Amino acid sequence: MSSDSPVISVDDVSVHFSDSGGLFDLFSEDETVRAVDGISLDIGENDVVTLIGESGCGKSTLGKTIIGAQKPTSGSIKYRGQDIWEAKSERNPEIPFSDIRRSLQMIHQDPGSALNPNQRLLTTLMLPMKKWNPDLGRERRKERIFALLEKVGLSPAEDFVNRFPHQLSGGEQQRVVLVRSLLLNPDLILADEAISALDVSLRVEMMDLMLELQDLFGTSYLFISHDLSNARYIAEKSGGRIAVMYLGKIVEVGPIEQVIENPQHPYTKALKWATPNLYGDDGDETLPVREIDIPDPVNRPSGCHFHPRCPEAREVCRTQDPNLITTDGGHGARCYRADESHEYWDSPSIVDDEGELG
Amino acid sequence: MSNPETDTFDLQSIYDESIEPEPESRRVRLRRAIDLNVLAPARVAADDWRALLGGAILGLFVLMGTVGVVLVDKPTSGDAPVLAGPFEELAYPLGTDVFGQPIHSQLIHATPGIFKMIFAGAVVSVGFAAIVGVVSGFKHGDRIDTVLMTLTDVVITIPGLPLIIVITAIFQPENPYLVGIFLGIDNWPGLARTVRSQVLSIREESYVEASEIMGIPLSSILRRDILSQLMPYVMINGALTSRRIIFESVGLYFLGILPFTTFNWGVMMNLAYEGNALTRPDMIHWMVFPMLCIFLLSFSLVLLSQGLDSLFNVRLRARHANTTKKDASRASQSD
Amino acid sequence: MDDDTRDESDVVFEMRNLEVTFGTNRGESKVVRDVDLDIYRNETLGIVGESGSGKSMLSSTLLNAVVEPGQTSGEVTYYPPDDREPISVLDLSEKELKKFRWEEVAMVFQGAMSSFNPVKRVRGHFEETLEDHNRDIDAGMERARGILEDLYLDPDRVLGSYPYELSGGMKQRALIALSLVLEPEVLVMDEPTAALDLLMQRSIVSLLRDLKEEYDLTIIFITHDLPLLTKLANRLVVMYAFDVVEIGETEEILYDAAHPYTRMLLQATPDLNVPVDEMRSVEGNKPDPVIRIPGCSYHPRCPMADESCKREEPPMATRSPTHETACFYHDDVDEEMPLRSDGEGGQ
Amino acid sequence: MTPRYLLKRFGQALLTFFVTITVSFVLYQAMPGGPVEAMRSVILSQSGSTSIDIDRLNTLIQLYTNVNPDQPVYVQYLNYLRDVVLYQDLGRSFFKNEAVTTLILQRLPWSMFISLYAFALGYSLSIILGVLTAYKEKSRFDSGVSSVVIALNSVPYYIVGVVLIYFLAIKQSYFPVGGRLGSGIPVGYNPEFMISIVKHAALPALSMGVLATSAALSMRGNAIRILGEDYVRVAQLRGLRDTRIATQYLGHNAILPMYTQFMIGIAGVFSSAVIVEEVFAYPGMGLLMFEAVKTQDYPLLMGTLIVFTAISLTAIFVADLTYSLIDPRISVDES
Amino acid sequence: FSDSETTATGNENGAGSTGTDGGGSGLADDTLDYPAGRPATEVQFNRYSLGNYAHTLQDQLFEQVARGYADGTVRPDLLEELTVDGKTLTLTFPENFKWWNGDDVTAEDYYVGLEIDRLQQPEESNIESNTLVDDYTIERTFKTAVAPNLMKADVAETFVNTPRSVYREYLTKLQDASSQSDRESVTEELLNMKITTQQLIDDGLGNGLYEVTGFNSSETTLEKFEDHPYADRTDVPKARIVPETTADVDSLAVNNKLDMNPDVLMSESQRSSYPDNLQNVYRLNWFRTQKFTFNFKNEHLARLPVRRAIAHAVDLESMVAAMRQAGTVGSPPEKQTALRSTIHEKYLGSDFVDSLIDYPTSKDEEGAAGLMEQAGYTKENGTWVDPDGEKFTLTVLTQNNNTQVQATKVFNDQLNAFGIQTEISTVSSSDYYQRLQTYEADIFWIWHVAKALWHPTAYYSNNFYGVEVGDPSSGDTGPTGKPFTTTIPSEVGAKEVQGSGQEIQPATLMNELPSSESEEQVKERTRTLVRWFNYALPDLVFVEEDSGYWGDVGDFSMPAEGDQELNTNRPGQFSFKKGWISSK
Ligand SMILES: Nc1ncnc2c1ncn2[C@@H]1O[C@H](COP(=O)(O)OP(=O)(O)OP(=O)(O)O)[C@@H](O)[C@H]1O
Ligand SMILES: Nc1ncnc2c1ncn2[C@@H]1O[C@H](COP(=O)(O)OP(=O)(O)OP(=O)(O)O)[C@@H](O)[C@H]1O
Ligand SMILES: [Mg+2]
Ligand SMILES: [Mg+2]
Ligand code: NI
Repeated sequence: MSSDSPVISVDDVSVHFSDSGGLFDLFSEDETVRAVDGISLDIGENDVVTLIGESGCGKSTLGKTIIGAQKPTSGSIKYRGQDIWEAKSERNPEIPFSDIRRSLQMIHQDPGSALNPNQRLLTTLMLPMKKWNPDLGRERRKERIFALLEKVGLSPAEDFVNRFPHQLSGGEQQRVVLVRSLLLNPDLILADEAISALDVSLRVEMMDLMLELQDLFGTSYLFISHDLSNARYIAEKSGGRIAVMYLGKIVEVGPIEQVIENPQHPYTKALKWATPNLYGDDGDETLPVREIDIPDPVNRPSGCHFHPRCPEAREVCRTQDPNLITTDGGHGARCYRADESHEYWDSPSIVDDEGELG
Repeated sequence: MSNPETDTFDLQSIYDESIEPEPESRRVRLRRAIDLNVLAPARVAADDWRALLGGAILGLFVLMGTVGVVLVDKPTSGDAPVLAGPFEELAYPLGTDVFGQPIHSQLIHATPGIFKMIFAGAVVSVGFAAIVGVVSGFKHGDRIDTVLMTLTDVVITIPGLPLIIVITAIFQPENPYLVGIFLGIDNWPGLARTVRSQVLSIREESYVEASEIMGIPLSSILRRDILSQLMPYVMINGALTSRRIIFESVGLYFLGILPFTTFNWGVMMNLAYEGNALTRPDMIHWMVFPMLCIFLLSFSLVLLSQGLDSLFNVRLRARHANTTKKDASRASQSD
Repeated sequence: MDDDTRDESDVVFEMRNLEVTFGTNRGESKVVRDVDLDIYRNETLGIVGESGSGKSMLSSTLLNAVVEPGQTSGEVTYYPPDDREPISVLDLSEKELKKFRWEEVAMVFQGAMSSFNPVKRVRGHFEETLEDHNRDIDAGMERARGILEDLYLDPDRVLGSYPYELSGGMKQRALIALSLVLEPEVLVMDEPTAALDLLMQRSIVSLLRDLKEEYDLTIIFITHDLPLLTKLANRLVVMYAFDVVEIGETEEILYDAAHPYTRMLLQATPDLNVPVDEMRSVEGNKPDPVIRIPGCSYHPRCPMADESCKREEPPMATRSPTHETACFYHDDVDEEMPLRSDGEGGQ
Repeated sequence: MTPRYLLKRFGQALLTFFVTITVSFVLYQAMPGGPVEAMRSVILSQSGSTSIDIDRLNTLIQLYTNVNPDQPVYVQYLNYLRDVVLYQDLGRSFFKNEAVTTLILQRLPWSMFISLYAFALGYSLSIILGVLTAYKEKSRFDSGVSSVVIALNSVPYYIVGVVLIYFLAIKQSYFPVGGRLGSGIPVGYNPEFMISIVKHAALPALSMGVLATSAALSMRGNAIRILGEDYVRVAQLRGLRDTRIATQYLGHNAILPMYTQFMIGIAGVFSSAVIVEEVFAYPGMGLLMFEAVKTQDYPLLMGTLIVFTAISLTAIFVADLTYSLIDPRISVDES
Repeated sequence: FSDSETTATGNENGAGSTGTDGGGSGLADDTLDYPAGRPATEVQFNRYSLGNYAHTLQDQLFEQVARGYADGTVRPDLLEELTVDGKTLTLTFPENFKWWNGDDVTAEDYYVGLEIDRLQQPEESNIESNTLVDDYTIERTFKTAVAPNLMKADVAETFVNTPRSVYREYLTKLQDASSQSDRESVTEELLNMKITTQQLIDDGLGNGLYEVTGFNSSETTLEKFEDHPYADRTDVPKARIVPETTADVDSLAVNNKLDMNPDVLMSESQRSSYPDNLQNVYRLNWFRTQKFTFNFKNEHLARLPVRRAIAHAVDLESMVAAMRQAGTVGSPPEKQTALRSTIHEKYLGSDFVDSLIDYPTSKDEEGAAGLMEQAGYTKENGTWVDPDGEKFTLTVLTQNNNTQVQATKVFNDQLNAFGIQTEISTVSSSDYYQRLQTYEADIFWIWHVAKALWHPTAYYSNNFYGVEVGDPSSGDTGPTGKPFTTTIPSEVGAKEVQGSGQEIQPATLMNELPSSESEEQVKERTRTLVRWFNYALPDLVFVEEDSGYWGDVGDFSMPAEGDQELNTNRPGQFSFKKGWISSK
C-alpha cells in the first residue's frame, strides 16, 4: 500500500562493523562484518514490509538502520525526504531530529528484556509520554495509557500498570511493549522478531493485534522474522511486501503471493522448503542446498554470496554478483535465473569437489 | 482479543476525552511507594536472617557512634584504677587500660572516627568506581573507555597495601576523612571494572535500547535504566569496601604507620600489643575488646552485603508488597 | 492405554501413573500428572504441547533425570532389545543409572547450544564418554567420525574445535553425534532445533530420519513446532496441562484430531498452504501446575465445555485402535470445531 | 592466544610498570624534607645516646647521601628511570649502606615462600570447600562452612595472626612466635633446617591464608551457577564419572571467572606480607618495607614498592598467559 | 634460599649441640642467651658509616676505653690509666689484649680512629693533636683549656673498634690530603666502606671477651675468646644474642628461653608472667630523662606563671605510673634542675638543691589555679580563658612510640582536667624529629639527654636533646622563642626577680660549658643554668629513667651491687664482657 511519498526511503545503505582497536591494538587486522551491504528500499505510508532471512544475515541491523538507531557506514536513510543523520547534525533541518526519533519506533524480540525489570509498568509507560507530551498533565497521560492498555486487552489497566514486568506473562509483556511504542504515535514500527519469543499458540493472536492497531493508527511496519509462515501471515493479511535477506543483501523482494508462490531466488526456494507445512507438501526430503552451514560473514564468498550453497550455481555465479532483476509487479530477485537471457544459462555448472549434500 | 464496540476507536478520541482526575491518586501513590520501597524491603529483611543480624549489629555500632558518645564521657587517664579487669565494676564494665581509661568508653569514642573513615573511603572508592565504570561502559569502544580501562588496569596492578603504606607514610593524614580517602584510592579499580561490565551487559538489554529509541534523555536512561540496576551491586560492594577500609585503616593504626592522635581500635590494639598484652594476662582485655569490635563491625557488613542481595531483589520486594499483589498463578508463570 | 491392541508390538518404554512434582512455596506443583504411555521400538514419537505443559519433564523421566528438587513417582519400565530383564528406571541405583544413561537412552535436550563444556574440545567430550562407559576409545572414535560425516560435518575440524568455535547448527549436529556414540536404543530429543534457523532445523530433521534408519533408533522428539514434527514423527502425543490429552498416528492427529485443544493448536499453527483467515489463536491462559483445575483441565478454554467437563475428568477414549483422546465429546468435535477446509483436502 | 593479544598484555604490563616508577618518583619528590632531612631524622631518633654533634652530622649526611638537588627534576626523573629500567638499580638504602636491589633480593625468597605457602593453603582449601558446599547447597555442612568462612572474612588477617601467636606460640609453644629460622640450625638442605623454616612460616602463612578464604564464597557461588548449566546436566545424563564432573566440569568452569582474581590475589597475599611479617617479625620483603617506612628510608621504600608492583605485574601477566590454557575462549572474547 | 642466611665457620662444630627449635633456648645449658640489637645480617661494623646499626651490637664485641658512672665520674675501662695534665689527656693502654685474629691490641688501633675523627675536619675539631707516644700510650691535646672531667668524658663510651689493619690506609689518605675537599672525598669513601659480620668473623676484627662465630637472621652465636685476659674469670663458654627486633623478648622470657636482658629492668607488671628464676639483678639510676619543652612563641606559654601552673597541674607520678605499665621504669624528678639527680651532689651540693623552687610531683590544682589567676587568667565553665577573655588550646607534639604516647596522654588529660585545653598530635617516629624541628607545636616531648653520660654537658646542651635555646647570634630569641638574654633572681630559689636580678645568657652559657677551664667553672656555670631552669622552667622534666638488668639467677651467678661496680651504662653487658657472669 505504498503511497507516492514514502515514509522511509533507504538508498544504497551499508553497515559495516569492524573491530575498534584499543590502545595496544597496534597490529590488529581488520575484521569487517558487512552486516548490511548496499540495500535500497522504500517503505510507504501504512505499508508493511516483512524481512526474513537466516540468523546473522543482517536483518536487525538493517531494521535499526532504518529507524535511525544505527548509523549507516554509507548510503542515506530519508524520513519523508529528510536525511535522518543530516537532521541530527544539521542546525535547522526541515524535520527536526526529535520528530524523526519519535516517529520511528521499535518492538524488541524478547519482551522480557525490553522492559526495565526494576520499574513498574506505569513508570515505564509514563517516561516516553513525559518526554513527548510535556504539556499534558499526569492524569491525562495516564488516561491515554489506560485507554491503550484496555485496547490491547490488558484490563483492568489500573491493575496492570502497578505491576512489575516479571508479574506479567510473555504475551502480556509483549502487549505492553507494543503499547509503549504506540503511545508515541509513530509512523513506522520496527517489529524485530516481535513474536518469536511467544508460544506458538499466542503468535497468531499477537500478529492480529498488531495488524488491527496498524489499521487503527495508520502505522507502517517493518516486520522481521526468520519464519516464513509468520512472515507470510503478516504480509498477506496486510497486503504487504516480503523481502528475503541473505548475507547483508536483499536477494528477493516482492508482494507476498508472488514470492511465496513463485520464488525466483534459489535461497527463497530453500527457505520455502524449510518451512514445513502441516498439510500437503511432504515427501520432498532432498535438501535444496549444497551446504547446510552459512559461510563466515567476515570472509564472504565471491560473486553471488549464495553460490557455495546454491544447487543451481554455475561458474558465472562464482565471479559475478547479480543485481536485483525485477520481473513483474515489484517482484525482483538477485539471481541470474530471473533473467532468461543471461549468460548464466551458458555457464557451466560448478563442479563440486566435496560432493553434493542433497 | 478483540473489542468489537471500539471499532471506531480513534487515537484522537482518547486524547480528547477528559476524565476527572482521581482525587485520591496522590495519597494512593504515596502509600504504594512507601509500601514498596520501605515496608516491603523491611519485610524481606525480616525474612532474611543475615540482613536482620547484620543490620542489627551495624545499628548498634551506629548507636554507639551517635548516642554513645553523648552518653559516655570521653575517657581520660586516671578515670579509674589502672588495668582493672573486665566485668568487675559497673563503671568500667570492660575494664581499663594502663592509663586507667575505661575500655568501653574508648571503644565508643573511637566509633565516629571509624565511621567517618568508612564513609569517606566508601564514597571515594564506590563513587569513583561507579563513575569510571559507567562512563567507560557507556562509551564502550571509545578512546575514553580505553584510557579509563588502561588506567584502571594500571591501578589494579599496583599492589594496594604497599602503595597506601607509602602514601600514608609520606602524608601522615590525621583527619579520618582523609585517611578514608587515601584508603579508597586503591579500592576502586576492581569495582570499576565490574561496574563497567555490568553496564555493558545492561546496555545489551533491549530496554535500554528501547529507551534510546524512544528518545528518552540520556540522564533518565542513566538514572532509571542503568543506575537502578547497578545500585544493588554498588551497595553490596560498598559494604564490602567498607569492611576492607576498616581492615586497612585499623591495620595501619595497629602497625603505627598512621599517626594516632584520636581514639581508634587499632591504636588501642597497638598500645596493648606493644605493651606485650599477649604475654600479660592482666592486659589482654585491652587487646581483645577492640579486636571484637572490629570483628563484629566487619561481620555485620559482610552479612549485610549478603542480605542486601535479597533486599534489592525486585521480585522478592514485589512479593512482599501489599499494593502490587496479583494473582499468584500469573506471577509464577512468567518467572 | 489399551494393551490388547498393541500386543504384538515391541514396547521399549512403558510409563504408568507417572507423576512429577515440585514443592514450591505456593504449594505442591504437579508438572506431570498421572501419565500412562507406551513407546514402541523403532518408532519416532513426537510430543507437542504449549510451553510449560510438561513435555520436558515427561521426557526427563525416561532417564530418571528430572531436575532437582523434582520428585518422580510411578513406573517407567525399559525393555532392552535383547532378552535382558526389563529395567525399572526409577528404581535404578546411582551406579546403574550412570550405566543406563547414554548406553541405553541418550538425550539431547532443550538448550543444546550450551550442552558442551566450554573449556573442552569436542573430541574430549566423545572420549570421556567412551572412557567412562568403559568402551574402546579408538573404535568409538572411529564410529563417531562416521556419524559426524553422516551429519555432513568434517570430523577432524569438528573434533578439534572448542564448542565456541562451532556455529549453532554444527554444535547441534555434533551433539547428536555425541548422543549416538554409545549406540543407544532410544534417543530423546527435547526441542533440539528450537534455537536454529529454519533451514538448519529442517535439514537436521532430514538427517535424523536417515540416522534413525541407519542406527535402528527409537526417537522421542519434543517440540512445539508442529509442522516440523509431522515431517518426522510416526506417532504424536499431545500434552495439555501436564497430561497427555491425545495420542495417535501422525495422520490421525492431523486430519482427525479428536481433542478440542489439538484442533485449536492445529488452527493456530501458521501454514503456508492454509489461507490466512483460517488461522485462529488459542485464547485464554495456560494452566498453573499448582492449582488443580477440577474436571477436564482444558474446560476453561474449551468452546465445547459443559457442566460435566467442569466436574469430571474425562478418561482416555479410544477413537481408533491407534488413536485415543481424553475428551467426553470427541464424537462431536468434528461438528463443533471443523478443521480447516484444505486440511481434509490436502491429503 | 594470538600474538597480538600477548603483545597487548605485555604493553599494558610495561605501561603499568612505567607508571609505578613515575608514581614512586613523584612521591619521592613529594616527601617532606627530602632524603637529607629523612636521614637526619632517623639518625637523631636512633640516638639519644649519640655523641655526634648536629652540625657535623649534617655535613656527613650531605656527603653520604650525595644528593645533587641542583639537577632539574626531569633530569633526575630520567636518570631514575634509566637506572631502574636499564640497570635494575633502585638506588642505595640510606641506612643499610647497601644497594636496594641486594637488600630486596635477600629478603624476597622468604616472602615468596610464605606467600606461596599461604596461597596454596588458602586457595586450595577455598576451592575445595567452595565446590563441596555448592554440591551440598543448603545442607548443614554448607551453612556451617559458609558461616565459618564469613566469620573468617570478618577478621583482618593480622588479627588472625595475633590470635594464632597467642594460642599456638605463647600459650602452647607449638610454633615459634617470630623469626624465620630457629636458633642454631645449620643452613642447607637438611631436614632440621627444612622443618624449622616450615614451622616458622606456618603461622604467618596461615594468617595470610585467611585472605584467600573469601574465594570460597565466590567459588561456591560460581559452582552453584555452573551446577545449573546445561552442560553439567548433560554430563550427568551422559553417565560420566562424578569425579570427572566435579573437576573438569564444575571445578574448571567455576574457577574461570575467578582466575584473574586469583592471580591478583597472589599479589594481594604477597602485599599483606607488610603487615603479617611485622606481626611475626618475619624478615622478608614486607618487614623490609615496614622498616623502610619506619626509618624513612625512601630509596628502599620506593624500591620495595616497585618490586611489589613488579611481582603483582608478573602474577597478572602469568595469569593472562595461563588463562588461555584453562579458558580457550580468551583470545576471542577479551572483554 | 637466600645467601643472607650464611652459616658462619664456627657453626660447623657447634651445629646440633643446641638445636632445639622455637626461637632460642635459654634452658639449662652452657649458653647464655640474651636479646640485643639487630640481626647480625643487617649490621656492619664500619664505625664511620651512618645508620648501619653498628651500635646495636658493637658494645658486645669491642672493648671500651673508659666509662661514665652514675655518680658523675669518668673512669678507665680497658685503659690502665687516664690522666689529665693541662690541655693534654694521656691514655695508657694495657699490653695483654688481643684481637680475635691474634694481633695485639695497641694504642695505635685507637689512635687511628681518633686521628681520622680529627682530620676529617681539622679546623673545626677542638683537638689540637693526637700523638702516639709509644705502642701503648696516646697523648691527646685540646686546642683550648677544658675541665679535666670533660676531657675524660670525651673518650668515655668509645670503643677500640678501628683496627689499624683496616683503617690505617684511610688515615694515611687523610694525612696526605691537602684540602678540605680532598678530605671530604676520603670521608665519603669511609662512609661507604663496609665491614660485614662475616668479615668481622673471617678477619677476627673484634677484641671482646666473646667472639662471634656464627650468625643468621635470628641469632648471633658467640664463643669465649680464650686469648682474652678475662678468659679465666668465667666458665660460660658460649653465648647467643637474639635480635631484639625480630624476637618477641617478652614471650621468650615468659617461656623461659632467655638468660638475661642486659639493659632492661623487669617491671612489676611483668613479674607475674615471668618465671621465678628470672629476677632483677641490678638497678641503677640511668642518665636518661624525658621532658616536655615549652614553646615560648605561644603567648600563654611565654608567661612564667602559666608554665609553672602547668607544672603544678600535672601529676608526674601518674605519668610515670603509666609509663611503668608500658615497661619504662623510673621516677619523677624531685627538683626541676634538668640534671639527673644522681649528680646533684657532685655539681650542685645539697644546700643548693634544697633551696631551689619546689614543683610538686603530684597534682596541685589549687596551686596551679592560683598561678593562673596571678597571670590574669580566669576559669569559665571549667576552662581557663586568658586575660583578654579568649579561649586557647595548646598543641602537644609527641612521637607515636608506646612510652611517649603513654606519658603525653596522661599529661594531656590532666591539663584538660585542669581546664587548659590541649590537643595531641602524634607523629610516627620516623617523622618525629623532622616535625620537631619546625617548632610548630606549643609543647613537645623530647628525650632530655644529649650524651650518654652523667654530666651537666649531657643535659645542658644547646640542641633539642638538651635545653635548646638557639644560636645566640641569630637575634633575640631562638627557635622556641626562648630569649637569649633573660633575667633571673640573684637568690637561689627565689620565685620572683627582686631588685635588678641577674641577667644571664643561657644559650651562651650552654655553648661555653664544654670548654670550661676547670671543674670549678663547670660547677659555676651549671649552677647558673640550674637556677635559670628551676626559675624560668623552659622545659618540664617528668621522668628520670632507671635501668639495670634481669637474669636467670637459677642457672647463672650474676654480679649484683657490691660485687662489682655496676652503676654504669648497660650493666648486664658490662658484667658479661668483664667475665663476671658464671654458670651455677
Ligand atoms: N554491534 C555490532 N558489532 C559488530 N558486529 C555486529 C554488531 N551487530 C551485528 N553485528 C554482526 O552483523 C551481522 C548481522 O547481525 P544482525 O543482528 O543484523 O543479524 P540478524 O539477521 O538480525 O540475526 P538474528 O536473526 O540472529 O537476529 C552479524 O554477523 C553480527 O555478528
Ligand atoms: N525446577 C522447577 N521447579 C518448579 N517447577 C518447574 C521447574 N522446572 C519446570 N517447572 C514447571 O514445570 C512445568 C513443566 O515444565 P516443562 O519444562 O516440562 O515444560 P515444557 O512443556 O517442556 O515447556 P517448553 O516448551 O517451554 O520447554 C512448567 O509449568 C514449569 O513452570
Ligand atoms: Mg536480529
Ligand atoms: Mg521443555
Ligand atoms: Ni568488548
